[in-house]
Amino acid sequence: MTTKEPVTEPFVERQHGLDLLREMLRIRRFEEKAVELYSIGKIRGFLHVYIGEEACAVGAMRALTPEDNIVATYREHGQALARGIPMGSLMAEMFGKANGCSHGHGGSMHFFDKPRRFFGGYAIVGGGLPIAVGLALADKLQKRRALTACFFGDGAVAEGEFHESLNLAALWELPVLFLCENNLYAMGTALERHQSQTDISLKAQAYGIASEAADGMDAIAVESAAQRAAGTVRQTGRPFLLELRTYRFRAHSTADPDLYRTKDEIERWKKRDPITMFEARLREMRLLADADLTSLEARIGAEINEAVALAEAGSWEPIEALSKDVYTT
Amino acid sequence: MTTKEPVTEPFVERQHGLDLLREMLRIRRFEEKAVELYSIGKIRGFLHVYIGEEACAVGAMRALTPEDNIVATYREHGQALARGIPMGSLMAEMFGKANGCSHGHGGSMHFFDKPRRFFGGYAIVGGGLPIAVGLALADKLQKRRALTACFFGDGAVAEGEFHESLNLAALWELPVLFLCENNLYAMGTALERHQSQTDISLKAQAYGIASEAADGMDAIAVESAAQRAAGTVRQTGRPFLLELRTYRFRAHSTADPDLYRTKDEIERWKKRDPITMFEARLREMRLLADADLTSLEARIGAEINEAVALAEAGSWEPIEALSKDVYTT
Amino acid sequence: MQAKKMTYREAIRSALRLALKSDPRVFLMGEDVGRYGGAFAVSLGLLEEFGPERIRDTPLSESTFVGAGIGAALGGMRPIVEIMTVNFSLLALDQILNNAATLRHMSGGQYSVPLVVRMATGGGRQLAAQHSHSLEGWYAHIPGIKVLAPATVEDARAMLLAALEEPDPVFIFEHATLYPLEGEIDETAGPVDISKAAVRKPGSAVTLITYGGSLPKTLQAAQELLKEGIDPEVVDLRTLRPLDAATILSSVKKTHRAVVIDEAWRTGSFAAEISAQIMEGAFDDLDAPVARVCSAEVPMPYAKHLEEAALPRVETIVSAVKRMF
Amino acid sequence: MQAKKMTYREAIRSALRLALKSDPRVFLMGEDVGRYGGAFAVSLGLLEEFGPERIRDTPLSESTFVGAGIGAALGGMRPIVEIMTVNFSLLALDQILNNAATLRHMSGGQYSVPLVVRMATGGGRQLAAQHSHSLEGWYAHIPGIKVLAPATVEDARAMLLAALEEPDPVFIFEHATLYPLEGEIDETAGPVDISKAAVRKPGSAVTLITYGGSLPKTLQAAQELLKEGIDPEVVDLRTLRPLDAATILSSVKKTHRAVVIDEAWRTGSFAAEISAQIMEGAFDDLDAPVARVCSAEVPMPYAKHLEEAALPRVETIVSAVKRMF
Ligand SMILES: Cc1ncc(C[n+]2csc(CCOP(=O)(O)OP(=O)(O)O)c2C)c(N)n1
Ligand SMILES: Cc1ncc(C[n+]2csc(CCOP(=O)(O)OP(=O)(O)O)c2C)c(N)n1
Ligand SMILES: [Mg+2]
Ligand SMILES: [Mg+2]
Repeated sequence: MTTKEPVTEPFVERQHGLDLLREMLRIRRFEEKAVELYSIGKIRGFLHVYIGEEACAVGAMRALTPEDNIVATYREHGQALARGIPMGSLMAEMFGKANGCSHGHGGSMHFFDKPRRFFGGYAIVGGGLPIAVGLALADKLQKRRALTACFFGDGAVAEGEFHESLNLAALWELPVLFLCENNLYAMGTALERHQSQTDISLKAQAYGIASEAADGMDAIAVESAAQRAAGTVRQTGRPFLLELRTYRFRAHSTADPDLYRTKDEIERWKKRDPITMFEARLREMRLLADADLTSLEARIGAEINEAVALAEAGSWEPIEALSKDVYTT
Repeated sequence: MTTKEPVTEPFVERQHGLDLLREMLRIRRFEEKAVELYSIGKIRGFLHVYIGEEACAVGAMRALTPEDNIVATYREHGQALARGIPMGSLMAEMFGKANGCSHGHGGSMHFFDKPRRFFGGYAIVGGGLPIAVGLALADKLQKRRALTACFFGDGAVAEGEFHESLNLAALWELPVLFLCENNLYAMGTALERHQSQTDISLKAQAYGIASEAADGMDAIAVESAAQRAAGTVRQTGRPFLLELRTYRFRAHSTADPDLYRTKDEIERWKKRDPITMFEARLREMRLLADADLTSLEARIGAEINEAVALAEAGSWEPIEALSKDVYTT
Repeated sequence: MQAKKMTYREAIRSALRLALKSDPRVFLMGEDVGRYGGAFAVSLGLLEEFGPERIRDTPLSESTFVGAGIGAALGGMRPIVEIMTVNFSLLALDQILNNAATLRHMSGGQYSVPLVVRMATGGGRQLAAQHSHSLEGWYAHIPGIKVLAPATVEDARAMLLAALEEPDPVFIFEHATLYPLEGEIDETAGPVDISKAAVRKPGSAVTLITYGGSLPKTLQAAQELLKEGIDPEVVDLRTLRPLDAATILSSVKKTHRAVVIDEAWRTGSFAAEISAQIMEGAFDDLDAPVARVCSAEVPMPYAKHLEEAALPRVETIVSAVKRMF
Repeated sequence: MQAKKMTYREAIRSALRLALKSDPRVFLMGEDVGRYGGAFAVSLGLLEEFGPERIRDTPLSESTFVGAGIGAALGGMRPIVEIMTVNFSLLALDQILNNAATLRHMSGGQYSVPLVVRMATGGGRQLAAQHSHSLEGWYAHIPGIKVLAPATVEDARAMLLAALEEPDPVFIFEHATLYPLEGEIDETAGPVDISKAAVRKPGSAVTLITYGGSLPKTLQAAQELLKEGIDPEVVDLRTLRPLDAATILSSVKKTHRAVVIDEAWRTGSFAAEISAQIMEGAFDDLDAPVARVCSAEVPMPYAKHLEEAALPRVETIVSAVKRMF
């Protein structure tokens, strides 16, 4: 079904709420640190931060099991952390160190982690969707009971591979959970300037795929929508398109002057900051006290410091190893 | 709107009926001759015949003006003839002669005719759609009052370019008449084995494009649907998707053993032969007498003989001219 | 040794059947590989024998079914993807260059992509400008993949078996004019060593270097030249990437002359790479500059006489060689 | 002559503005060329100056907006299409090779495609394996198109103006590291002759042949070599297709030695073509085999030290030259 308006959800019990908050905060603080480290040249290349969108990865990831596969984009710090890849190996990767999750070969855009079935951040927009379809096909053929979660942005919806992949996944009845993080912009191009039909979840009908749209600024809404969606995929073995309506608070990347949207618009959205909103709700419900938050921040701060220390301590891959992993043999 | 069931149409007056019949017969006889000439090696390469689908090109072409642009596929003999490209220049092209419509460079799959704004037969499936979008963009920017008719098959609907082109045409409000000749097969792959959602006209909704489906075996139904569709495009300046439901009586190409469908299925469809059905209707209505048909066939026979003679008489491009048209300068 | 007469097409099918029988992870997907039997009838009968789960007809979605092949390989399968022809492979080139070829290195060695992609290549059938490309040279430029071009019935079978033992993506280019080629082969034979080029005809006067669809023409040219007292050695590259430079160089060091025959357009052809490597590895042994016989730099015309004029021919090979003496 | 200081980026913008002002058929389309101002800020301000009809932001649909550029050219316009980077151009390669490059020949000369496509190319910015390609050599293989690679601020402007006078498709490769490059140029100057390579530094000992992003490195290497008493001539190809072989050969005939510097992966690089053409055209003039300095054959790693190790560098150019003496 397609719901244009986000479904509103009953609220949660304490531990659950604190877990969601902690995961969102870990991402927020990690990326704030990354931006700082980028500015002093410790991190290079492209850096696409997820700040403002944390509820999407955190909420969605809770619907997945360790057996499920994940395909992400170049804006994947959030997905990687929410999936449980140690912060240190991510930070080391962004430093380009050998102890990074991709041995320094990938950087911010290309996190990989085999033990956690994290099949990578893909930097060609739309390029991850066919990979996800193939992973799901492999599972189906091997009778593995797992689904493949495929993250992509609203901009990817315009690419031909979106169309081809949804058709193939539906045609072959493959367990793919398509997760569209619709932050209303593809770089500087607003949704209404790249989509003739701006309701992305509605596009699923063209493939006979079930879909839903959820409030991507609300971790609880995302989580329960993801639970429903993942449930459907597991039950039916068919794909599902879940659109998460969210917003990017920072520029597209460290290279983006952000000229294409008004400060107003950004400020309006910041009023819906997934973390502060969620904090407020927890407080209202008396599920969160100042002390909790302080200790939470403290623990996260410590984790980040360790991560940076680990990255700093990491060694560089020897130059002789340059061509090591081009071929397996 | 989307109509799953073909709209039935009021019938026509005599001259109109005879014109439609003549155009369909011209295509049928032309291709029967082409197949014969292929078997004796006069024509080579790929030969994709349109036999059974004649009502589509003939009906649709009547909704177009000389100012409109046409983009076709490798199965374009019907479109080329219905557009009024002289039979001789088409036959000569298939012979590979210098007097062919593409100077023997294109063959059966690549007919071009500038005076008639026939922008070519495209042999990469889906490859013509972006070209059509661009032609319509050029017209819009130049304030030319014309539309671009883009023919493609059901198989092309699976390609990413279908998705990208419909989105762009709708997004930029371009006058493209997308004409999908749905003959239920992409080579040997049946519609239900290549599309998860087999109602092609319905897919237009994903782009906010108006659409309709018509009976592609009925020239009158096609013509009036095309008139409605073209009218909408001219009025609104926006694209329209017209699905023509038809069937290919012959194999996909001269190389196809046609193993993937039953004789039964083919025979059932042949009962709906667009030409014999139409003849019968004309007779019922007393609009067609045996004499008319005999003279019609006679004139077409003569036209074909002249075309073959012209092709035979045509000269070969000199080998020195091989690299002549690679660059304009 | 069970000598058996079969065509190049049947030899590929024989390897496909063996792989499908012996490895449950193997499956074949591509446009019309099932019900149609394959555009070139390579997979004819396999759907009936192995069923629709393992012989999968795909929609026209090159980028996605190739990408799905990559994903399935990551997921533990051993996919064989058929792209109907190289002309359509451009639609999948992003998946090939940016994903298949990079994943192992980019992931720091965590993931391999054991994928085999087969496609028909080449011209000579009057299919005109959009259906006659020879782009295997482009593929040979890509680190992270291997590129094979079997030119004989035996290699058609044995090189596919070898490809299926590779842990990394392998691209096999089958020249469309070779499918009907007949030969006697051992159907019980296993894979061949794809790291080695093959000397198809020993000789002393000049080294003719070629691969795939140009091998028959080159061997014919060699016979013509013999009649005229020139005894050429013919080297079939077999594998374009990684290239067996050693075999090329040792032949050239013996003959002191080389002509490269390649159906691709001359400028930027793989023949240029061969020429450059001979320059780099055997410069002092050369009695004459390495020559290239390639296709004319034009989109392929439909007309027979024009297409013939555009492609390498026995006569053009022969005269290129004679110009060296 | 109105000498004006500007960057490579601004020089392109200057040509774009001139074209948009002087020819109503000209329009620019591509991802983020409008509101964002261009991924490399090349088109910054043009939307405000020329409006959304002529500065068109496109969706992420490379194949379709390039194809639409071809169609618009057929329809009488003079489109300039910006593909953000060469890495994404693979998605449009089918439209480029099968349509843009073939239409004129395939239609028997009835239609021309006056299209200009610009894209950033190259590595060196730690963007890793999917964002660091140098594929202009592939484009130079395609008959029916022209391929330009301006390496100076002056050429960035004048070669774009020249491209807009061509009746056929022209592809312009702008190395991303050149955009901030500064130079003094004549902003009133017209197009340059794109059929000619340029000798950027005359010399006598060896010919260094390069283009685009490798020119600055090569000129630096030339200075290093001078200090060591080796005086190289530096040839900037400027146009890869059609290639100005005459300029290359006359230089090599003078210096008797050549090194080709090309950021592409070595095997199948355009450098191989240059080497082959020198072999074919100046074999007897060579005192040493032509050498190539290219990128290591690996997907580009993110880590700075690894990327540097993979790319051609001043030191590697210098040592390649010294090995020749
Ligand atoms: C095929 C392709 N074209 C262009 C780009 C350049 N680019 C990188 S991100 C991006 C915008 C993508 O937007 P979206 O999919 O909404 O993801 P978001 O960045 O908003 O998370 C573009 C155009 C690319 N990486 N790949
Ligand atoms: C991109 C691409 N892939 C594959 C082919 C090979 N091929 C030629 S026609 C065809 C089927 C097309 O079916 P459809 O679009 O329905 O047109 P029809 O032949 O039925 O008129 C295929 C697969 C091609 N020409 N282009
Ligand atoms: Mg977005
Ligand atoms: Mg069809």
